[in-house]
Amino acid sequence: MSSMQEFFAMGGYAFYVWTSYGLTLIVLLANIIIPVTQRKRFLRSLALKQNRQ
Amino acid sequence: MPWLVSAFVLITVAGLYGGLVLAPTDYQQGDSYRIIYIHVPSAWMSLFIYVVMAVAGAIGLVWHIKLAEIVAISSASVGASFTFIALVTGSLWGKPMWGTWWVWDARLTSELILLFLYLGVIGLYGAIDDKRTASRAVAILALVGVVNIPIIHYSVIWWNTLHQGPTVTKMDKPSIHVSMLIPLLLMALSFKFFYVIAMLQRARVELLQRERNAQWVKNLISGSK
Amino acid sequence: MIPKLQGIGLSCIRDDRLLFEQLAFEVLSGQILLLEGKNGSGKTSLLRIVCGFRQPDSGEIRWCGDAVNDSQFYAQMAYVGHLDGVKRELSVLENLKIAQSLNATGQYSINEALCKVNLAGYDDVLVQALSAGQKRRLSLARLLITANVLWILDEPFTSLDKQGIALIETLMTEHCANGGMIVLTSHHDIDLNDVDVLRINLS
Amino acid sequence: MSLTQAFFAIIRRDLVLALRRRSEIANPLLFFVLVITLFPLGIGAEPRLLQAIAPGVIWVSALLAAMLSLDSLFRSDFDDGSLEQILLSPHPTSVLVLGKIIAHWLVTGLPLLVVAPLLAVFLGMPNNSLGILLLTLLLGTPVLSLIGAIGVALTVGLRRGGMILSLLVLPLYVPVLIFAGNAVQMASSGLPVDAQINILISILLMALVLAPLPVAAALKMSIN
Repeated sequence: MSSMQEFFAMGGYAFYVWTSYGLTLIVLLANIIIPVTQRKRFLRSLALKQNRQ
Repeated sequence: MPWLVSAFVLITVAGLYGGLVLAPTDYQQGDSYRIIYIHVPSAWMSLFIYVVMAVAGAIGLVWHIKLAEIVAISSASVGASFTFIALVTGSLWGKPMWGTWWVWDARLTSELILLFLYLGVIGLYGAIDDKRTASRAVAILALVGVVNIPIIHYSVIWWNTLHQGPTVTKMDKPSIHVSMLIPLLLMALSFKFFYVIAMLQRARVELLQRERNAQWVKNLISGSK
Repeated sequence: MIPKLQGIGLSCIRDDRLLFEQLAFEVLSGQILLLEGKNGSGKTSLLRIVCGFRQPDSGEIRWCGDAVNDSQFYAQMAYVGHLDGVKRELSVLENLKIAQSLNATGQYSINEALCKVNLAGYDDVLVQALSAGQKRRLSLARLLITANVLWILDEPFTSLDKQGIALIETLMTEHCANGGMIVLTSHHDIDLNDVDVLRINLS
Repeated sequence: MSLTQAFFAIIRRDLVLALRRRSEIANPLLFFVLVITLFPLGIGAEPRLLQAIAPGVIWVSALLAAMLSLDSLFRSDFDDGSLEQILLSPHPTSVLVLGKIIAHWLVTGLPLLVVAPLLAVFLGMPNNSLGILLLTLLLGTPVLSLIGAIGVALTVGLRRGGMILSLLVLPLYVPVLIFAGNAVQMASSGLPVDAQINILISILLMALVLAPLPVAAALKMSIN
């Protein structure tokens, strides 16, 4: 348990290290999620258009 | 694609485990140096992707290959993201080391300018309505940028050594222990995989938007209903 | 070499709309190609593809049987588009001199060309003082002072009066009689004797 | 006609046009002077402080003035169709465009050199650095025009090209700013500046040779 705590404490630099890793995770996730949702939304709008015709 | 993703996950987990758990604590910087495992690979990727973008742009420009055009512009946002990550992590690393969030360090300054270059590419692409024209514009700009980057980089380093002396180059360790180096290389590889995955996602959207009138898109829609 | 302009398998997509597809044409010396069609049917786009301003989405333009090579093709063609391409702050003479220095010298001198387009005596007048019709005629004078076989004209008759239209028709007939060729768009149907007029309707 | 004739005809044409329009010359120049006058007002007229920042201030203002003047490089030719005619010339577009850039620099860059000594006096720069300031301006401002031309050529067809233009162009101005600004600073402290000047010369030569190519390609793209 203490080793876990030590791991998360990062020798007192927890804030800097984990913020770095967290932000990176967020930015990288956004790079996947945004195009995927964009694609879905675009397909839906195209489908709507096609139905109208 | 699933193959790519699983390779990415595997390498990333290995890299992170190696970097965060196995690698020893640095005797000077403590554990804060562990930011290196994202900062340095991101900085590498930011340059690498710009070069890929310029090469793809050039191929698109010369041979009118649509796929190359799409690869070029799809790379831009991923590259900008890595540049951004390199900047922010550099700043987060700098705070405990230098005591301030921002130092006009050579690498950070170069990254900042590189970010502007990326934003210029993305902005220009967005500003031109006709996407084929926009791809050509982006390709020209990326090529100009790629010729300029070494000059900019060199000038910034030159300027930096002049104004601040060599004390701030803490980030560039002369020698690095193998147990620290291996995770670093793993993370670099992992980021490359990520780039390919993210770029392909974006490329799919681009392709779809450009070919919205093509038969395959219509089939896709009818198929999904 | 016999001048010949060919379009092969041309298609053009603009703003998501297919303007034309698999379009082919061939214009020989002495012929006129008239592009017809309603607004937005792609007439101007086709002209700009011929000029090399726009890449066709498929197909290609050939000059004398070869894929268009800029400097050789541009030395033999002249274009008058929607925009007159003359500078308002320069005089008529200055404008024509620029045109001349940018291109190979044609068969008429500047004075002769000005006479031909009824602008004799306007040499030193600034272009901003000219009427729209006069400006149009000035830009057409450019065709005469530079060496070219192929004329590409986008709506050459706009803002011209009856006389002006007749004038251009004479110039066009003359050009074709001398072995030239013309590609043009026009709302106004052209009626020329002794000239072989090909037509493409884009709508 | 020959390429040299065409090249000089373009330069002459643009100079005549600039003379007839006049404001094109005056505006960037006024801007340059104005921005520099604002600095002492903004940060106080302490002579030592002014002297320290003078090289940077003059160069940053020159950068902004050059950027402001860029729009006039191709704008009117684009709007009235002259650009189409230039592109349709059998001569290589890059050479003709180089003529336009040179004319533009003569009209907007060279005047900066004329007023720079005055501003150097305003900011209390030591006399021995004035020569270097002029030299860096002479070598640097043509680079600004050449690189800027790429940016304008890419954006001339856009309705809101102004914002994006600065984003495209300013990062590329960084090396000129660094080397020129630094040369002036070194010169004011009496240090040798050969290295900076040599680098500026090589940047200028490179820009002269390379920049016209992307400009020509970008104009072709913009005209479509």
